[in-house]
Amino acid sequence: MGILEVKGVNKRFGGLQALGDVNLSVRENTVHAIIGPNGAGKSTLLNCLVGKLIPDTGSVMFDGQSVLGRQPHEINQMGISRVFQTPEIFGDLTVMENMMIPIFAKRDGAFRMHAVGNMMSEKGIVEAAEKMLVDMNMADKRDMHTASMSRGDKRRLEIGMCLAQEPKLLLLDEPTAGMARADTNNTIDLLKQIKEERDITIAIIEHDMHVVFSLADRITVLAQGTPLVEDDPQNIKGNPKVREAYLGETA
Amino acid sequence: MDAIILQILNGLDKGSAYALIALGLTLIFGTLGVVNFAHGALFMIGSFCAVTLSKILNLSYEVVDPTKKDFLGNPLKVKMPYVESWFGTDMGAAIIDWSVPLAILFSIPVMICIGFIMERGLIKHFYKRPHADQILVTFGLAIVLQEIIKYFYGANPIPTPAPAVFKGSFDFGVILGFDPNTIIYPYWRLVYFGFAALIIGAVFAFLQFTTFGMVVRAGMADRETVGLLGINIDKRFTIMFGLAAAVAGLAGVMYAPINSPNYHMGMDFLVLSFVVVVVGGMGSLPGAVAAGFLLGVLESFASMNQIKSLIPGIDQIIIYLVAIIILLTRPRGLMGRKGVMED
Amino acid sequence: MSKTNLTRRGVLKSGAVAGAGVALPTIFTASSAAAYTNEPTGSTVTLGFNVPQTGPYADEGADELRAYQLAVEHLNGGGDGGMLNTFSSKELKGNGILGKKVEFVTGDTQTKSDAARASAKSMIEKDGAIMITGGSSSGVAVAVQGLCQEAGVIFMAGLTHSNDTTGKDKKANGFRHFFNAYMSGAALAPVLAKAYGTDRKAYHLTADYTWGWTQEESIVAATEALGWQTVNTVKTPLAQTDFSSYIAPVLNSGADVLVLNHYGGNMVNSLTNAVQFGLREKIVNGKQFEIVVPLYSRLMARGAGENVKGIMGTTNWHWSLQDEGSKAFVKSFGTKYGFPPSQAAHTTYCQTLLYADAAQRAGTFNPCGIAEALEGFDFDGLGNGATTYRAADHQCFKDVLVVRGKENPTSEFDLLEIVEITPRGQVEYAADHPMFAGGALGTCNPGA
Amino acid sequence: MLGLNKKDTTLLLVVAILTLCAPFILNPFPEGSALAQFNAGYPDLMQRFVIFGIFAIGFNILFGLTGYLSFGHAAFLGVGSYSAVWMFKLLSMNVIPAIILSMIVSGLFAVVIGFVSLRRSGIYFSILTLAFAQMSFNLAYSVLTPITNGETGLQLTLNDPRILGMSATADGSIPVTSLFGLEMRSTYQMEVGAWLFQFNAGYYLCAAIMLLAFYLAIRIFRSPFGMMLRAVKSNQQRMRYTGLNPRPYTLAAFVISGMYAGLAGGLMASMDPLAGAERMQWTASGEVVLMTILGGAGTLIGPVLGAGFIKYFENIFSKINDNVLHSWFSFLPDGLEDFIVTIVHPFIGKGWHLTLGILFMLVVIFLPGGLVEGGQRIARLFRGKKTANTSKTKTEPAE
Repeated sequence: MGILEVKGVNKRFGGLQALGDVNLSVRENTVHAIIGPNGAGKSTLLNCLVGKLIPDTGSVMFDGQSVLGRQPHEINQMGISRVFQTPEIFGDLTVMENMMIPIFAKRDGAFRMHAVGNMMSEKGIVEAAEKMLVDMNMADKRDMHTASMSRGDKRRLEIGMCLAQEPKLLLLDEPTAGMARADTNNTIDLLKQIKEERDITIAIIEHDMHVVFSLADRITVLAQGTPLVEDDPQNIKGNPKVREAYLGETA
Repeated sequence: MDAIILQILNGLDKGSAYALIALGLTLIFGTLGVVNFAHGALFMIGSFCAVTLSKILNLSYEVVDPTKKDFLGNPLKVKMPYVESWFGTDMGAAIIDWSVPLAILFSIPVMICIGFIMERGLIKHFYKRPHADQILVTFGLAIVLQEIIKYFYGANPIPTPAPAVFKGSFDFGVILGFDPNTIIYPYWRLVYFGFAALIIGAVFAFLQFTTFGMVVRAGMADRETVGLLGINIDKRFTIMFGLAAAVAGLAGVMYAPINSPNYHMGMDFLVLSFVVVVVGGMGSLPGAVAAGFLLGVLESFASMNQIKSLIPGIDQIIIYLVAIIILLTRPRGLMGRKGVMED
Repeated sequence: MSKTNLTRRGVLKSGAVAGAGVALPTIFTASSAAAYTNEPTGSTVTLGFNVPQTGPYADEGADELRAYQLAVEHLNGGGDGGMLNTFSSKELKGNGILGKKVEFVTGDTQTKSDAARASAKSMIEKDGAIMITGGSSSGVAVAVQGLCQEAGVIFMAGLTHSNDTTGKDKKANGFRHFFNAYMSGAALAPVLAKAYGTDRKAYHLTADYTWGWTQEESIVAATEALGWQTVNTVKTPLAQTDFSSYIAPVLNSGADVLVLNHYGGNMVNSLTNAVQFGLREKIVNGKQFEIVVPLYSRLMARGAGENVKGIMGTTNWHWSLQDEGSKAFVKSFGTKYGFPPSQAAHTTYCQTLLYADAAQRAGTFNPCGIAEALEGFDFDGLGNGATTYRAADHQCFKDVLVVRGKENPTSEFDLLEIVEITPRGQVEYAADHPMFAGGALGTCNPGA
Repeated sequence: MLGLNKKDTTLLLVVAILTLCAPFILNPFPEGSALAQFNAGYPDLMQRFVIFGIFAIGFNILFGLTGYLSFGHAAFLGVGSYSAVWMFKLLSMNVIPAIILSMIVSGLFAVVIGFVSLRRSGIYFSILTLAFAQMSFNLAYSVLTPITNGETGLQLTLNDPRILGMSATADGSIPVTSLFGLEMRSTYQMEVGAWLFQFNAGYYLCAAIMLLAFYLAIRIFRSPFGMMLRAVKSNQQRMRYTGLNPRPYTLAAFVISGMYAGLAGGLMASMDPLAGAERMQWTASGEVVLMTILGGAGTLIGPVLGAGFIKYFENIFSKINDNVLHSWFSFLPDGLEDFIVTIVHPFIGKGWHLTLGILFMLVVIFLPGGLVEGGQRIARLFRGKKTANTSKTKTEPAE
């Protein structure tokens, strides 16, 4: 029984069948990659997991509870954090503030009226944020405004913000898309490090095979909205169906 | 029944003014991404083009008429327009009589010039600035423009009649088989409606069938991509601003006989036209036109006695009520696109 | 009252403590310093002219201001003296008021109650104005009148036509020279009956706010008393600019007279729209369709252009009046500014003179003394014949003009012709008339 | 001090000193001098400065922090005023219950309008708030006249019940607003040489409340709640995917700023017991937007500066007339004097709108951050390079 169980999920947009009978099981403390060619339904699937879309049929169970019909922030509070394709951070805020927000969210829930105390006097939160900055190797950027940072740094910060929530499941949506090679490698190293140091389950959608094969414990290949195959990385590499559907195309 | 037909006519006529103003506003917003609070002022300047032309045509020399006295008891100085002395009394009077339609020709170059100057001199520096800044600077500009007009023309409305041919009203009721005088409608308002339809049609045709229009439409859909294609968007934007100014100006010129122009008429229309644009959906030209007519018709219905007696004060709030209902049921107005002006 | 209410700048002007360096904070009490708000102690007295300088009534405000300046000039002995020469009271000598030179400050009401009160307050608190006058709407007049009552200065209302100003909102410190909606109705109805017959069906379009309602009530009452029927009364929003949807149903309603209870921009637009619809060419119930505008303003009539031709209404005063007072005023105003004065100008000019005269007669600037001098004051020579300021409600009673849009104007100022000068007896009413009930004058407040 | 860091404490102290000494600062020119026209130290205007300051501070909590641009905030000010005047009519002339009621009623009003309007964002939100406010204004002016007294505005009369007070004073006038017997209009006057300084009880009440409101705004800005509001402005998507629900945060900000507006309205009515419908018109809502942006949206002191700037213009420039001009320039030769008066004439008196419009444009064009940015630039000129470095790494929004 995995921590995330997707069963029989269908999603149509008008005449287009975006997802057809998707079954997926992500086991705890693994890195599970979902790959597939463009238009395979990867993003649609991801959006069904985080509450942005609601599947037409099927169930999505996380940690024994259904996520369907819940708002994104409720699903997040259940323990799913999401990293976006283009880094989504608070551009007008400083790095430190960015890091504090998820920790507040973890402690106080979706809404709490905290209108008089000074945020910098919240001892536990300031310390936790500073620790996470050190972990992310960003302590020197503590007071920078994030708008001026490089894309790699933004990605690093976003991942740090997600980790700060100590999620049970971390969803990564093409975390290296549009990155320079050096940034990509840095990100891979960071993710490897996270995988080793923390008890965390990661589901990753990725286009870049280099990234996938460096990280994944398990891979699901999606084609035309349906899972083609689910297996270990080694087996996927050799699978002719996958080659035909996907790798062949890029080769 | 006849009352309903009458109010639909009224609504279409009111709606055509709303639609024309909203059209220009949307053109500017859709292409340039600028929220132009000075658009109402452009409408007002259009009306004052009509006033100005009529003043120019009425430029006079004075002839003393000893048989009459002025208010101080001195001999009266009768004004004789130069136009009448150049073209003869009849011809001159006819030219003066037709000053509003003539003002269309006069206003187009004037408005395009004003549009160009505004865009090159001011608006262009605000493309990258936040919407709040755009609102503030164009609002400031609107105040300045209307105060300039007030300085020269005073605060009172200035009568600007339509040609005598269009006086009176047309009896629709008779055509439709009702009694005479049940459905009458002024000729000039019918002209206005036709004129508005013509302008709206022309703008749409221009955008639809010319390459220039295609680029602009593409730019409205996706500015960055068109910019990447190496097409000189800047120049086209300037032209679009001039066009939008001309549309607003023409709407104003033709409106002058309906309500005597005054310097704050732009502000009166501004809020309304914003509501129209938003109800139609930011950035959608058909949406703006549709919303203009919709709100015009609903406003007319709300002013019917039968409805007013059911809901007192409904005509005071109908526009805003409709706006609220539409925005709550259709998140982006009637035909708005996602992600426009939502941040 | 132990402490001062508003400022008393006049005291400072005496300069008694000036030069003493840092004086200790002084608490002025009513007995020790001034007898009333802004008591003038120097050689000048300051009047506050509060008129709309921005917004739709700015032109009327400008005309009011011209008249005020003219009045100040005459009071100080300049110019040709204008109506000072025709005024029945001969107290004013052209040497200011009570020997003090008249100065003035101006403010902008913006035709908003709030802004009007703010500018009136600033004139009282900062500039030491001893009286406030002006304005161009009833809302402003009532709001500022209330303020002047509290502050303890005299208020001479400008253009305000609502019954409420001297009805339910009357105040002891406020006086109105302008006529009111009741008087319009009383003067207009008989003329209408004479011109259009007593068997008429009227349709009212009324601006949906206090003034509009009182005017509608007054006209309906006056016309129905003479046999007219009222088919319908429809309220129109203040912000309305296009009245077509209100006018279109009129013909079909069986009405043969349209009464437009609108003022200012509303009036210009509704009249223009009604004429556009060709209402005046129609024959209904076998009679020529007629339009009536009960309250005329010449400045605004200009905005409606040719559409006013033949339309009847009332006005407070018109420059074509041939009495000596009007002629003198038109002459000095016309000579100075080059065009004839409006009724707004006439009203404000008269009020300034009346205030000055009352102060002169009372021998003091104390608002209570002035109010006493004005109450029940009978005079003549200011353009409307024999006139009385009634003590019971501070309303002025004088002849009312019924006018009609002129068919062949000789100039842009020559828009109205006088149909009848309704004698004052015909428009008078009891102070406790139901249309004016509900308020109390209170007692005069000198502010200290 | 007071739970603020050093910088904020300094700011608060500076503002406190400025407001307390306003009667001196705003009256720099001796009475009777030509420049006395520019004095603003009289009670009514000083009250307006701080009251509109409160209004703008509250507006800035919504707009400056969350970025939600409300075009209908004047409705709350109007509702606050009406509630306060009704309190004076029905209960007593004490300002405390009036102010409390005005905050409660406008808060409730804000809950309703906010709940509906905040379902949309961006310009759609702006238009929704505008629509609500315009509906309130139109109805208040016409159909709701029994409650609002329409065109004239709600005023006190001699017939009001005032169950805890008196309907009329012994000498037959309407009683005046007071704070436990201290009349709001009572004024102490101090003469120093040719200067006259006025210390008005109402002003000091407003000023004290404004300082409190300002202090509270600083606390909100620096609080976790304030950070969340800035997060709303910055990235709502990220917020939702961080387990935070933006809606209650924005609604809370909306209600707080609505209550600030109601407080301002209540104070206005307490200083001058009249509530006019024009207070709710869209132009009044637009005015507070202008104040905030002109002063510097998102900064602490900006909105107060903007409010002062606009009110100063409205009340001082509109009162300059040609006579005043002539007296200023009378030292010049006649021809030149007339020439200068002619040049300046369009910009003063009835032309004050023109001047204001031009100034808006100049400020927006050259000082995108509003007057605060202007101040910062001047300060930078004096302090030179040092500030340039620190400004880059500042952790908190500029003051």
